[in-house]
Amino acid sequence: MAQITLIEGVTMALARAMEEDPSVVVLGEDVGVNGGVFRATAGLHQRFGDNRVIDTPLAEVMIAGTTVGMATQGMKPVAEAQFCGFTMPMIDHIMCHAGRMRNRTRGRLSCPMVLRFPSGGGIHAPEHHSESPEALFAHMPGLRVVIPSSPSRAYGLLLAAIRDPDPVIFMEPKRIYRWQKEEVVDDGEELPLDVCYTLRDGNDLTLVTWGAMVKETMQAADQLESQGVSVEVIDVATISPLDMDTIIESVERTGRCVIVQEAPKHCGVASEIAAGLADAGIWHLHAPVKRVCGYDAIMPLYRNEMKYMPSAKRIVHAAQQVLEVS
Amino acid sequence: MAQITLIEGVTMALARAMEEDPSVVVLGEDVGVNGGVFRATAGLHQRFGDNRVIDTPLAEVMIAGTTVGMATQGMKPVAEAQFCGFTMPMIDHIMCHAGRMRNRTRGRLSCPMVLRFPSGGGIHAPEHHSESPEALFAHMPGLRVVIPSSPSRAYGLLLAAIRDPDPVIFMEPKRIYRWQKEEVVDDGEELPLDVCYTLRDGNDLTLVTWGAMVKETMQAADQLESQGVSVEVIDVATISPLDMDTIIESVERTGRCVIVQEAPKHCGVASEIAAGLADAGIWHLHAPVKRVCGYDAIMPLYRNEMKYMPSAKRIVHAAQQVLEVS
Amino acid sequence: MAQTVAAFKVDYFQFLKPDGKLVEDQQVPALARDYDRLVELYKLMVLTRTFDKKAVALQRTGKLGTYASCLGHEAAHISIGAAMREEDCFAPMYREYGAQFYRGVKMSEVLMYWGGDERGNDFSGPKHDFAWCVPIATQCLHAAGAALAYKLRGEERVAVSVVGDGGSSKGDFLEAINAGSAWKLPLVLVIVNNQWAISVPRDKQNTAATLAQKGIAGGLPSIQVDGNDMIACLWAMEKAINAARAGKGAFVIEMMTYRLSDHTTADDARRYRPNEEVEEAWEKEPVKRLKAYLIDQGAWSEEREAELLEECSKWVQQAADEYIDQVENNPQGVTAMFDYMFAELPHDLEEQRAYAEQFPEDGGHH
Amino acid sequence: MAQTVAAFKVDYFQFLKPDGKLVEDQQVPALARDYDRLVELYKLMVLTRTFDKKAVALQRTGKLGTYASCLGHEAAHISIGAAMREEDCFAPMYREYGAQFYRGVKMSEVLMYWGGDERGNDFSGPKHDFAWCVPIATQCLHAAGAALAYKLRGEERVAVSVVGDGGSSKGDFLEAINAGSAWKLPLVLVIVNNQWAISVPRDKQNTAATLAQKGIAGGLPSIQVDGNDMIACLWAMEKAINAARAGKGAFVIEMMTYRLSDHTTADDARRYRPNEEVEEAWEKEPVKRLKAYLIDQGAWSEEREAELLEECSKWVQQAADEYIDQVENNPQGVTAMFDYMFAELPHDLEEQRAYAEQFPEDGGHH
Ligand SMILES: Cc1ncc(C[n+]2csc(CCOP(=O)(O)OP(=O)(O)O)c2C)c(N)n1
Ligand SMILES: Cc1ncc(C[n+]2csc(CCOP(=O)(O)OP(=O)(O)O)c2C)c(N)n1
Ligand SMILES: [Mg+2]
Ligand SMILES: [Mg+2]
Repeated sequence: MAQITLIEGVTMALARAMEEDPSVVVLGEDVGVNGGVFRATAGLHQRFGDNRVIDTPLAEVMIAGTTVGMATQGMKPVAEAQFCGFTMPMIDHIMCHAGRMRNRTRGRLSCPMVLRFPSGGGIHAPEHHSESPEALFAHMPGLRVVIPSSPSRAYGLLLAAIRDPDPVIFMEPKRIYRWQKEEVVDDGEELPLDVCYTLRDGNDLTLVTWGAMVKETMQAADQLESQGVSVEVIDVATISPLDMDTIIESVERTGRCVIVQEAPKHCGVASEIAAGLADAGIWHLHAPVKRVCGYDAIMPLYRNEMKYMPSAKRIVHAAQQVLEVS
Repeated sequence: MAQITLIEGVTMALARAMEEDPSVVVLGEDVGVNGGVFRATAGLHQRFGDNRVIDTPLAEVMIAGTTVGMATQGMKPVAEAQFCGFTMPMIDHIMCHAGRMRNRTRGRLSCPMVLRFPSGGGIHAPEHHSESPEALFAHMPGLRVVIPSSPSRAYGLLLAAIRDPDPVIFMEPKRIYRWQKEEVVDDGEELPLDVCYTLRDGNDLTLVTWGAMVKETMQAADQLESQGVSVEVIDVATISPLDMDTIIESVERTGRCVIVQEAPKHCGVASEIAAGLADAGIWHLHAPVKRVCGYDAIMPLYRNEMKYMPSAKRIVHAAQQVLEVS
Repeated sequence: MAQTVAAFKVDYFQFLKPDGKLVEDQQVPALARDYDRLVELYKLMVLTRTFDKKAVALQRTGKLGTYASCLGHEAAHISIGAAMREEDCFAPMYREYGAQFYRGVKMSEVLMYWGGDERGNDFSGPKHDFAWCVPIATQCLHAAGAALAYKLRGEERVAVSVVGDGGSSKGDFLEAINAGSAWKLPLVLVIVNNQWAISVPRDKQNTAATLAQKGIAGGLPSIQVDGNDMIACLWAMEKAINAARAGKGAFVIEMMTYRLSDHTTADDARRYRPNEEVEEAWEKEPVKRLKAYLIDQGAWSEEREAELLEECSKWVQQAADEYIDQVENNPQGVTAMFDYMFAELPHDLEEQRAYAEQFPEDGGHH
Repeated sequence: MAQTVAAFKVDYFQFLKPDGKLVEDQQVPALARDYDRLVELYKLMVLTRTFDKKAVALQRTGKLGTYASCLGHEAAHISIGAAMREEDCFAPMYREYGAQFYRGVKMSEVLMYWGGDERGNDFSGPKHDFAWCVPIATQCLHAAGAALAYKLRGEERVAVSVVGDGGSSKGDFLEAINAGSAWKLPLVLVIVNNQWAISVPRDKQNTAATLAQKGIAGGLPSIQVDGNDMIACLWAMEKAINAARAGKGAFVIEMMTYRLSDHTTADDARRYRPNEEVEEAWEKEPVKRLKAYLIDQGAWSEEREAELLEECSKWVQQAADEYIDQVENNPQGVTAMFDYMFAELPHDLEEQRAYAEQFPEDGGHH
């Protein structure tokens, strides 16, 4: 049984899904012979050929639009956007068609597609390669939005996303593509697309995060533990639909919550979670709900990009603020 | 002094801005001879001619991209998207360029443009004519997002938006385009782009809203007042940057807050406001913060669209929930 | 060295002149002598026009929402439906009822849609056809995707999409041409050039001689036809579809017609276009033209016309009644907006659905 | 009636053959005899190539981020800069350093940009030029907007944009052609066709004979030139810019060249393209070609070449030193990310800026 990285989990799930269902096709820029700029589709073209692994012209609107079209006609296309920034031209087809096809036609047509792309910063890449647009997609009805943060979750959630009869936005935290290795059995077992994962149990404080921020959040949890604080860490994993129950249940025990996100703060997913706590979770709160986020500024070019993103230090700082309150 | 409607306030501000600054041009589909499908630009073509009021080809990406281009070269373009749904293809240029031009070039270039469009539902229009995408734009750094809800605010805020040296998304609540008339003096006075407006003072409950939902929210406030509840109503007006101070100051007095938005609930602006309360406002809260929102579903075609949107009844229902808590 | 590396042209085809006579100076397609077929098509043109008039009347009396008329487009639209097979896929914009009627969509379903009821989109036409598409030109890429699906599966099916003169400026249409070219797709893209995009005249879309030549960007065969000439339209559509089905790739047809009505019932075209232009256009309109030809050929008569008109009125009235009955006596409930969002309702929507059920009549019907 | 309503062609121009000889069978432009000018351009080609090599080396040694090489594109790029006036506006994609150097952008500024420092975008070139543009083809519409601004103000200025063979598939480019056509803009759109879009070969973008013919969609004059022939490139650019400046509207030029390098330093082209193809392309590359011609004409010599190379190395080293000095000794602080977001900092960013100042070293430099 192999120890694999997150991105290898992606590749493994793609291969598995293509193997088991001939209607699954992969398309995008450079996904063919080149195997994708991050190698997520490495080997697939060789194995499944031109009709299953399709290098597209350089045209994101076209990729999104034809993916929607294919999905309505019995295919299960898995489209890749090369980087997060290049999903912006795709939003029209995703929002106006993918998320609406089933509802618009009262179920006559559906749109079982996946749009997957590497997201987030921290890999020294040029401008527009470092965005975290999950909140945009999460605000659009009719979509599932999923972000794995480990090799096994990449495998299980992507398999579920491809098999799902409705459109799924699958965001891959590129900064941790090769961070950790994990044993993952290629057994075709999928993971549910509507639950959070508790990565660590604790009683004093709940840290909620997703994607690459799991790394800094776990570091912060370690530091806090070493100061005697018992920290629970939750990986949201599926942003839409959001599993607030798990989060509220945790805060019921800890009374304190800090939410960590890499994206800009204003109208981000962290705000949705905090809002959920301000409603159904309010009686459990012993302290303000803090959000540690990317700034409402543009992710800087690489020399300063790490200054933009929440660090373990910033997370610990916020944690201490909410722990101070008695 | 004329009693004018909200949309007339828009037209008046456009004319004023064009009069005082020759670099202001208006462009969009049907904005010329036709005066816009809602008549927002009525009379402008006749008055300012072909070079100032430009009918564009039917191409939203082009409208957005050329608007950005013009804005960097000394013009102050005011682009119209014909309906909210048709801003989706514009998002790429708005997010990746309009909001970034100044920062990207360390101030060498800037992008003083306005993108204005009618938004929201309730006018019996076809699909894609009824969206409320403010949360999407509010999540994008580098933009101001403004929504007037009265004739005078339409006039004052649009003037400020056009004069502002940075890009502004100006969303016009089309359902109340002709709801109320107000005396507005065409005196060129602008309104600030970073404050909320308190429409009504009260001590028991704070209702926060913006755009066309002001209508239902004021109705709900009337009903609550008749039940003896003293209601404060805040019109957010500027979504980015958000004036949380005014809201928190109000909740400090009332201890209770219901936020009303027409857009889908998940990751909407209401969640941002609730999150702000869960942080800086937490000690003032005597009850859960409730959000009364559009559902996380597609705005139905017109026969059921009013069932989608928050009604005074739903607002009162939520208000009663938070008032019940002692 | 200057060397011509590529040369192109756009040809214009017309077989039936505005006066109902065939052009003399060339061969006309056999189709022109297939009177049975032409009579069938003519009948559908008349039915479509009767329907259109009724729909506008329903809107004027508050029984229908905004409606986009197809007045003047009957030859263009119906030729599209007539050239397609059931298993082909149609991706319409919003006013091609003629094409859809041919494919089995019911008049009452069209009314349901414009009457603000999503059930109109769950129509009796081919189940794989796309719904009406409001975001202009996006449908062209959906058709390209459908065509790609058929090609990948080795099916002999063709996808057909329609765009307007306005919509032909949009990147989606241009990218669909490129997709058709890159993947040699079984795809036919029809530009129904009715000279106006709401208030914006054709000349403001661009200064090129034709819109058909956009197909040249992808090296696609690109022609222009008289869009009021049913024979030319159908001949061109069959040529394009046959080529596409035979694996020869995509095709672009520009049909030159005229929007005789307002853009929609929400529009008032008198604000921006001269009445003389409209009057002139009436001289060239497609229904009168085919009728004159058929009568000339002895294939049609005023008596049959009178009968037909009566029948059409009856069918249209039936459709209107059906529509009104459905929306009034069997309306969609508040929960309908949740029930088709996903194959299986996620937990958050389940909650919202339960909440919405507490406010079933809320907001009401305006 | 079948009638040809529009006819088009795409011509290909080459004046200087790969072997450095002029073509015989036709007139060459006067430019071919302007040795002083050609020598100046040649020198910039050599400088650009020296710079490029250095930039790749800096990346390999960890002193620069991902870098997009311009190896092989020197004639195409520099001709663009050379044909423009200061007051014209350039909207680059990302690898046209040659054009930018001509316009006054400093080598150290290019390094700053790829070195992850926004100050590289506040360059010494014309203040109204656009910054490097990562979202492919969007720059074409910015150029169209600039051209519209100049036209509306009655200024005799031209906007020039560049797109790749890959980028030419994107709606933005196609809509820019349409905008240029609709508004008869002073706009020159250059397709630098280097045969590859990362790993995707030209043939997969579409099956059309040329990319230039995309201009035909808008009825624009559209030509192809040998993009490794400085004389042809500059002649075409001047022709297009003159026409645009004279109010004759927009122009499309496809320059046929080859990407001799990997796509960027993050790419490994050996994974997807045969070495023989690259070797063949080296036979046609632009620098060697112009050098052979100039030596042949007695306008250049190996001695001057040696001197030039030495000078170039020196200048490039200076630029590298300047760059390293700036980013190491005068780095941007944590607050820089706030200070240029708006003309005036809104209250929310003021708060965030103050907070960020508490974590000035946070995250650090990876
Ligand atoms: C993307 C988009 N932008 C704008 C609109 C609003 N709109 C609806 S129809 C129309 C004009 C369409 O003109 P054309 O393409 O010529 O088709 P026609 O209506 O003439 O058949 C416009 C601008 C829309 N539906 N979609
Ligand atoms: C909208 C967008 N999609 C994808 C990318 C990623 N990307 C960067 S360069 C490139 C290939 C560009 O090829 P081409 O247009 O031929 O230009 P070249 O690099 O060959 O000069 C791609 C796909 C991007 N930068 N922008
Ligand atoms: Mg039209
Ligand atoms: Mg290329």
